[in-house]
Amino acid sequence: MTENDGLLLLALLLLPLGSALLLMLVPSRERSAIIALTAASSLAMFAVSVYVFLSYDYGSSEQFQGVRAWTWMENVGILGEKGIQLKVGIDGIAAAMVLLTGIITMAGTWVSWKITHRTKDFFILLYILAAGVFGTFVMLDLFFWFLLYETAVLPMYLLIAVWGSTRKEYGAMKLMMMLVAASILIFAGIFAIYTEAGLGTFDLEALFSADYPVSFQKLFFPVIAIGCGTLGGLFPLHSWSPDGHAAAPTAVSMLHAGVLMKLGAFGIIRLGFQVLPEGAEFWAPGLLTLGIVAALYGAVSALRQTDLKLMTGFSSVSHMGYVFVGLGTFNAIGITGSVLQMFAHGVMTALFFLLIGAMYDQSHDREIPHFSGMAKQMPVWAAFFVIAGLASLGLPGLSGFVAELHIFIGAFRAYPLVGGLAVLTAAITATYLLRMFAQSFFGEMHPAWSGMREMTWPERAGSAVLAGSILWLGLWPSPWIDRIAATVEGLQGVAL
Amino acid sequence: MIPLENFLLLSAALFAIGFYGVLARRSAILILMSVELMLAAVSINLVAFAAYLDPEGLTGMIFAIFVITIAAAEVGLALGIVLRLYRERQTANVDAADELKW
Amino acid sequence: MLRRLPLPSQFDRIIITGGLVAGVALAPLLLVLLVLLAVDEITAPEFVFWLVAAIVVGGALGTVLLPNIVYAALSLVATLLGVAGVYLLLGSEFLALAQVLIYGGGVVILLLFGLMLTNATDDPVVTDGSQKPFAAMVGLLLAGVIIAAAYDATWGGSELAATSLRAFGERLFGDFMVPFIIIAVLLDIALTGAYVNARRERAPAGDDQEASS
Amino acid sequence: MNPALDYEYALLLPELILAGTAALVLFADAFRREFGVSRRLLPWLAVAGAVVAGLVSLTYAGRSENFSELLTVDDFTTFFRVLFAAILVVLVLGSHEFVERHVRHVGEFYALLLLATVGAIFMSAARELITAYIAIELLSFSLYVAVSLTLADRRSGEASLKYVLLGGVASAMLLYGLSLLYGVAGSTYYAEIAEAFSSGTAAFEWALVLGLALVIGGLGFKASAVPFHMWTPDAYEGAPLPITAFLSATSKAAIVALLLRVFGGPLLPAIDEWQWMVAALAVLTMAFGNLIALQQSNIKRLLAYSSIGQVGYMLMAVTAVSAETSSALLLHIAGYLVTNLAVFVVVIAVHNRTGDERIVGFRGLAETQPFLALVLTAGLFSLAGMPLLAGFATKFFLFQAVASEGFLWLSVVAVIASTVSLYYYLQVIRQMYLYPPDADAERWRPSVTGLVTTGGLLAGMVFIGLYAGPVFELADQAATALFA
Amino acid sequence: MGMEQAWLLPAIPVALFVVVALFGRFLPREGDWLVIAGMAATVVLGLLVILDFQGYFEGSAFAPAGENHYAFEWAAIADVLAIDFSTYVDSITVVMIAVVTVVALMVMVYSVGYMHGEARYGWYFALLSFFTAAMLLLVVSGNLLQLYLAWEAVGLASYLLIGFYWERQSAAEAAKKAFITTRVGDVGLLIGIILLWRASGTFEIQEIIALAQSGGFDETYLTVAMLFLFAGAAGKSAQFPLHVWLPDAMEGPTPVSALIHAATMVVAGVYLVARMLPVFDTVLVARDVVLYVGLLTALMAATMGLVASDIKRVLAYSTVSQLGFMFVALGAGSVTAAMFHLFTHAFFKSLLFLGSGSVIHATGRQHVEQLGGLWSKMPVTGWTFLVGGLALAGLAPLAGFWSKDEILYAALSEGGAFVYVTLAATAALTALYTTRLVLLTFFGAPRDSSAHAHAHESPRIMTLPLLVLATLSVVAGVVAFDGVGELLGFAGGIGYLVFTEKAHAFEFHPDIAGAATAASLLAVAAGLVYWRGAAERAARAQAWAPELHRMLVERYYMDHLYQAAVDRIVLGLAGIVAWVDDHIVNRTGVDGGAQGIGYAGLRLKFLQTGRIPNYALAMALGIVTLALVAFGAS
Repeated sequence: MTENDGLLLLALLLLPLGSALLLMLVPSRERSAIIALTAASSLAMFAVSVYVFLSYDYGSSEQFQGVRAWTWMENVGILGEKGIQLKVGIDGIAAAMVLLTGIITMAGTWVSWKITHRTKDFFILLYILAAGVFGTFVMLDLFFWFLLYETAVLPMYLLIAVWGSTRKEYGAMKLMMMLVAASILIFAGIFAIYTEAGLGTFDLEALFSADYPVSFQKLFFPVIAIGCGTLGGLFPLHSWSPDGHAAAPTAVSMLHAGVLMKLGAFGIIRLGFQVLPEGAEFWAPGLLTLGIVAALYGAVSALRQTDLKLMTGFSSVSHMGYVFVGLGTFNAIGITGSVLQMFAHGVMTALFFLLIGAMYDQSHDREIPHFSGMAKQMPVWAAFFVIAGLASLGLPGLSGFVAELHIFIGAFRAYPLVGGLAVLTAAITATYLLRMFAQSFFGEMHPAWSGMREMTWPERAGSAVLAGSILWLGLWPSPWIDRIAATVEGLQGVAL
Repeated sequence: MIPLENFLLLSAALFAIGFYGVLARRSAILILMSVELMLAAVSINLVAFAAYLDPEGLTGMIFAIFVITIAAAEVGLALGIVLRLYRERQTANVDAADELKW
Repeated sequence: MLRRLPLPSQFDRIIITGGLVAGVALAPLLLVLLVLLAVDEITAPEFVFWLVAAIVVGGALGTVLLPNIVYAALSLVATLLGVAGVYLLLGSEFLALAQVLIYGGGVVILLLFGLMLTNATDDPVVTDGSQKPFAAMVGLLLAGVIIAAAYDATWGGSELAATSLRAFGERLFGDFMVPFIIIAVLLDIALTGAYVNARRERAPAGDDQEASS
Repeated sequence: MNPALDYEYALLLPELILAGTAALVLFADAFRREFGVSRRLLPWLAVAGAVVAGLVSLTYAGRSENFSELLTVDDFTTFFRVLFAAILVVLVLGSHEFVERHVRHVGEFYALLLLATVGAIFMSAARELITAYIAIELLSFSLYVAVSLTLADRRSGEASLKYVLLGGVASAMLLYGLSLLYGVAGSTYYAEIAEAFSSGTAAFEWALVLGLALVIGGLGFKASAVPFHMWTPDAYEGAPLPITAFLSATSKAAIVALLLRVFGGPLLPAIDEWQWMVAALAVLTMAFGNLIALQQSNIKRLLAYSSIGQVGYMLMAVTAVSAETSSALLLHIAGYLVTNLAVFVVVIAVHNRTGDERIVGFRGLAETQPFLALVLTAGLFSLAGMPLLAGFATKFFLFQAVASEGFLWLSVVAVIASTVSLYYYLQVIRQMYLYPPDADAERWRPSVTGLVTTGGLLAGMVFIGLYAGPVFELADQAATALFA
Repeated sequence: MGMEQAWLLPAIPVALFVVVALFGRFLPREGDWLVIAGMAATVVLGLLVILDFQGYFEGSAFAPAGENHYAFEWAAIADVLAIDFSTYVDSITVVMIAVVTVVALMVMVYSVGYMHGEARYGWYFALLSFFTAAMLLLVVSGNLLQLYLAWEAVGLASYLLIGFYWERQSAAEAAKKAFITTRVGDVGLLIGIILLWRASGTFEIQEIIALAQSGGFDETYLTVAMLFLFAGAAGKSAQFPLHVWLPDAMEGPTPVSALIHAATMVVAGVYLVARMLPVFDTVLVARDVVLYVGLLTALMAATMGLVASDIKRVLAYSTVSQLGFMFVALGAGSVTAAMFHLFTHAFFKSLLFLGSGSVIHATGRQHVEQLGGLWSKMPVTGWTFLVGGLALAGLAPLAGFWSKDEILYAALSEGGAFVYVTLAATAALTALYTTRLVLLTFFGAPRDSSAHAHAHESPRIMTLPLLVLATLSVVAGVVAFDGVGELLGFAGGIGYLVFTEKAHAFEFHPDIAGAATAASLLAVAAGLVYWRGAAERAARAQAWAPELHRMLVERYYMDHLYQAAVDRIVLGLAGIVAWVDDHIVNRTGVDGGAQGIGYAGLRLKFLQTGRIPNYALAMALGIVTLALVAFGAS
């Protein structure tokens, strides 16, 4: 990746923001213009993210590539030299996350064309969200990193409360408040890190190489980890996730569960592992414990859920639990696995939400016991659902397995008992998913649903892209693993 | 010779009594009077300090004259508003003015 | 309008009663102070100070304690005059004069007008609020704290210096010209405020019509 | 020879212009029949005065001069002069329709605003306690009267009474405190007080601490710091909306300017004596303001409590006062003013139309009035410190600066408080976006001035939010002047 | 051409799966011909691999140790984790290749007739193709992870095929049960694999074996790891206590049962243990577990087979039982016997399933109570079924006889008398229920006249595979003898196919064989005498020992136990967790926290009384507090 590719990284931020601005200028009655604009911009984002992913050179010794910086403010007030820069650059982890965001944003855009209520406003908010997500992944300046991190949360309230369903106000408020409340800790962590480093700059690369006393690291790593972890659905601060996802409109659930939750885990790596490695090493077992508890807890809770989205929400909690298990192993395999899991879960859960949305738009019902034999009415839909479900339960050949395998191996390497529990969780996952399949997709079709139609073509296309990603990662994971592992091996203090 | 502390003592008493009046009285006009007591206490303080500690600058006395003036102006302004209260609620008791709360 | 003032029917009574009460209350103090003066425990200025202080504090207490609103107002007059006496003791004749003029001539009259216009004299007995105990507590604590602070401190000088009216005037109208001008504006504002609020509202037609024309 | 003639009165030109405009407005109003002047001219007169005053102030940039040892004209003063003039312009533009409808004494209204602004400027410029006090009273008196100006509303009189009576008590407290300070330090000039403290002439003893407590209490009243804030919600609710806005904008900024001047200057050597007091007030203020705001149903009252909460953040910066903190605080104030005015101008525009002060009165605004709803949403998000908008950047720097001074815990309290604040801001946003407008609600067009004002404020919010650099540099210059 | 191309074995069918699954409906006949052609090609390719392995192309040299390791990097992290895709061919592999490809081809051909006119016809063939691919990938895997991948893939194929008639709720439930039950075993398998990797750092089977043989593992650790591994094998091969899914799996189309649930997938567990047997040999405790689990399963399943009324279920119990036999052999350390029995069993059991499919196809009934008297109506089916049945009963000279003899021999020589006697008794039971099945199905008076009336022989395309398989069932045992193989032209004889370590010709053990045969004959005779084709007898058996009968019919109440465990314990636990999440984490923690803050606001706001004196008091208290604290502090 050359320095000029840094411009592409910037483009990842500017494309959605620019689209949102352009959309503001389009009259809301011009639906076709809105669709054309969003189609073009989503494709562009996807293309750029694929290019960025592929052009990340994992053989190079440069950990951060495509680094470009533009000075924003310096030597003013508390800021010293290079105080705040608009600095972009990615490592292998960010590269994978960028690709994930590109895929899901595109699919999310496509399925949102169904929305008829204030379409324009919806896309504006959605693209602000996307800009926040892309931006967080590519920023190498702590100020902008956090600004964009929060930007990703900002539009969430309106997106859910206006376009959502079931208990949407409650879900929206809860999600928003919990996430912003969690940011308190990140704020605290950032303030402390900046002060402790005493460099007068928010440049992340500079902050990575600054020296922090061990006691400081031990004190502030949990602050960062819990702050970011809440967005990642860390037990027991996960409860925004099922309610929020259940309430959110399709594309928002997709982006949120698919990408935004990953921001949390990404934040732990960026601010926790990369800035405070010794703190991370000290607290890794704690992270691991919470992770395995979340994995089991989410899976077991999901067994009892009857609302399809709630079930998926708890499933997300469980799968994000794996991510924390992987991080907590504090060895290269486990952490690589957890980044893989971030990608795998992102794609898979986005597909879930897409499909649930496709059905809910017609049925306005998500209670699993109310359905049966849906595969007859909507075979393509059911097929995609089964693919997503199988990926979720860790079937080899699909994305989930690759990720989980690495996490299991990492966990066994560090703590065999935890590894065993993690594998067991996969069996529980199989149980609730297969129960749901047997109940809802198979068996006699309930006549009440005879009016259901197959998915629309944009939905099919979106599903196909996501399912394709699931298969690609599942069958040939090297492109991901090479990039991620190259970065993970470079993390300070991480065991091989 | 009178020690400075005597004046401060007097002023403290006056200030505390005035504050008591503000807190204990219900008539708006009496509250105003109590405020006047507090301001008088301030003036005594200022003049005493000026006379004892700052005989060249006399800033305290200047301060005091401003305080007296402002106190007078405040009485005028406040009385106008008390009259409005009376006109609107037929009483000058401050307890009547509790529509705005919580 | 004047007929509604408590004059003259109640005035004599108030003066006589007030004078008597004050006399009775002050007499023992006067006696004690005279004795002290006689045995040279206190100097003459101190004698005057304590006398004035007694009037000030007594008047203040009367203002905040007397149930009759008119009596309270008259006690205030005593206090304010006493304060003028304090200024004299401190060697500031100008301030004493200003105090008498502004308060005696302005503020008290204004307050009496206020009493009259709010018909306080129809029902001169005012009740105190229910938070009187708190008020007493706060007052005592505050007095204690301030007195403690006053005695704890080591104040720079202890000599009462003579002040010149000329120096005072030059400072006031020289260095403090700008604040002085601001005070003028401030009085104007107060006047506006009083006028706007105190005057009886006219029927809400005339001005609005004009405004929309 | 009268020494007064020696002073360079030109230094006070902006204030003279403002005061002169006030006189002109009053005059024009009083003799409007004779001169055939429409009342609609008055706001433009005020705006013109403010614009000229602001422009004139700009010419003092970079200078640092004294007026009779009482006032300073430096970058700090210039910063606030321009800021206050700008507030006046925005406020008058955003509210002249409201004033036409709801305020009887239009001339007095604008004159009071102009004079209050003069008071505010003097507060930021004062370098002597008497002057500072007089400036405070000039501002306060103007506001006492202004609050009472909606004659048709009983609440207006009540609010004014509360304000003026409690203001008197607070003044007495402040004065008593100042008198003690005067006694301890032997002077009312900032420079001499600082000299007295740093050279050890003045002893750090109970009298000083008591004086500081009383001063903080008295100023805390003006700044609406808990527990001296009690008048605030009532006065905000009772006052005409533009005055509410003025209270939460100019009045707040002016008192903060004064606090910075006083606590960052003469009282800085005594920082150990007062720091904890201000910190305690800051915490209390943030907590109370934001918690009580959660339970409000009237938009004015909500904004009142919210502005109390905002004062907490500013007091926090005063606690950790230093050149860096001050520059961050000034930046924050600039951002806060833009944001706050945006919110108020929209509220004024809506209230002007609907006459509804309840939060539910904003129901469906997103459909009837999308642009105003957008601006209000942006403003509220910015107040809550959400990104892309001024609030995030300025709060970030402010809190970071405070944390860097060793008050990380205070920053964290502030972040928690602003998180709580998000909840009640969302309640307003919820009404606008989630519910349809009442059936009889009509679509209406806001006035051109309203649109221009809100649009400008929105642009300002986004500008500061995304590129605070230029403003930050100005703030930094001002703060540097303060600590020079 | 040969072993190097072993990877093509799975590649061909999986490519066909993709083509047919996606584009099948655009092809004539939904693409079944494509699948069958591909399968035929695979059979040829498999044959080439076998011949290559036999050294056919390398002159006449006997080279049984031949293997092929072809690796392709799949995932790697630094030097710590390397996951390759590799193929490995040895004697066990070639047996499996032979079995899988041949049976798969037969089943596909048969299915053309059996599935004619069904909905999702093309999808069915695609799935068969997918299954075959996965199974072949499994058997050629050189490393455990790849094996696990294929292992799960065959599970998926099984799931989809059991649930092929997903409109039937019972099919959906059975599919779910099969998947979840095997999944439980797979958890063990994966744990076992990772445990082995943890100690050895590799997934390559041969490296692990080498390490184990050189004593590179801690013995206890290795025992635990192998037991976990065996759990996976037990799940897939339906061994106690994970056997419950297999009978239910008969909800799938009958040819599927023949292919997956008789001949191929269910023997994956046997294959796995056989493949890893050198490691088991180093930890005998684990090997004994294999033996006794196999023994218990064999006996239990055979008794359940005695009372089942559904033809396919009887066959399913029989399969479970026969798999138990194979595990006994493995537990006794005889790969030879196990693989031999696997080989013969594949042919006769798939024959039996296809035969039962033919019956079901003809009559639409599958309960023996509703059948009977079909011998004359369906001669080909009847004869071939009889051949299969006799082979299963282990009567000479059919295939089953030879392999069972080997197992009994191994059991006696390694396991001792108890194992031998139990196993022989089980063999007798096998003969007994086989007799019952054949008699009740084909002889006696028809018990459902309408079904009987329009019963007819199946079409040629279905009977042809029956005949082929019947032939194999007859001869498959004999080919084990050296002479036969040499007659066919194989160097060293075909019997060497199943030798793993040393050249060892099959030996006939007349004493053991005789005893077992006698027992089986006795059982057949008893069955003939007892049932003689009368259904009422079955009822009488029920009356004779109702408790016992009921216990057998209810499969020793194992399903009830599991159901209760799932309902009570798992779902109960889930209920508790869900309750905790809702009430404690969510309502108390999150909502409660928020409400608490709101409540604080509500309380606090009443401090704002609206009264001036109160406000002033607040200010006064503020000042006094500040002053007092300050005074107290200094």
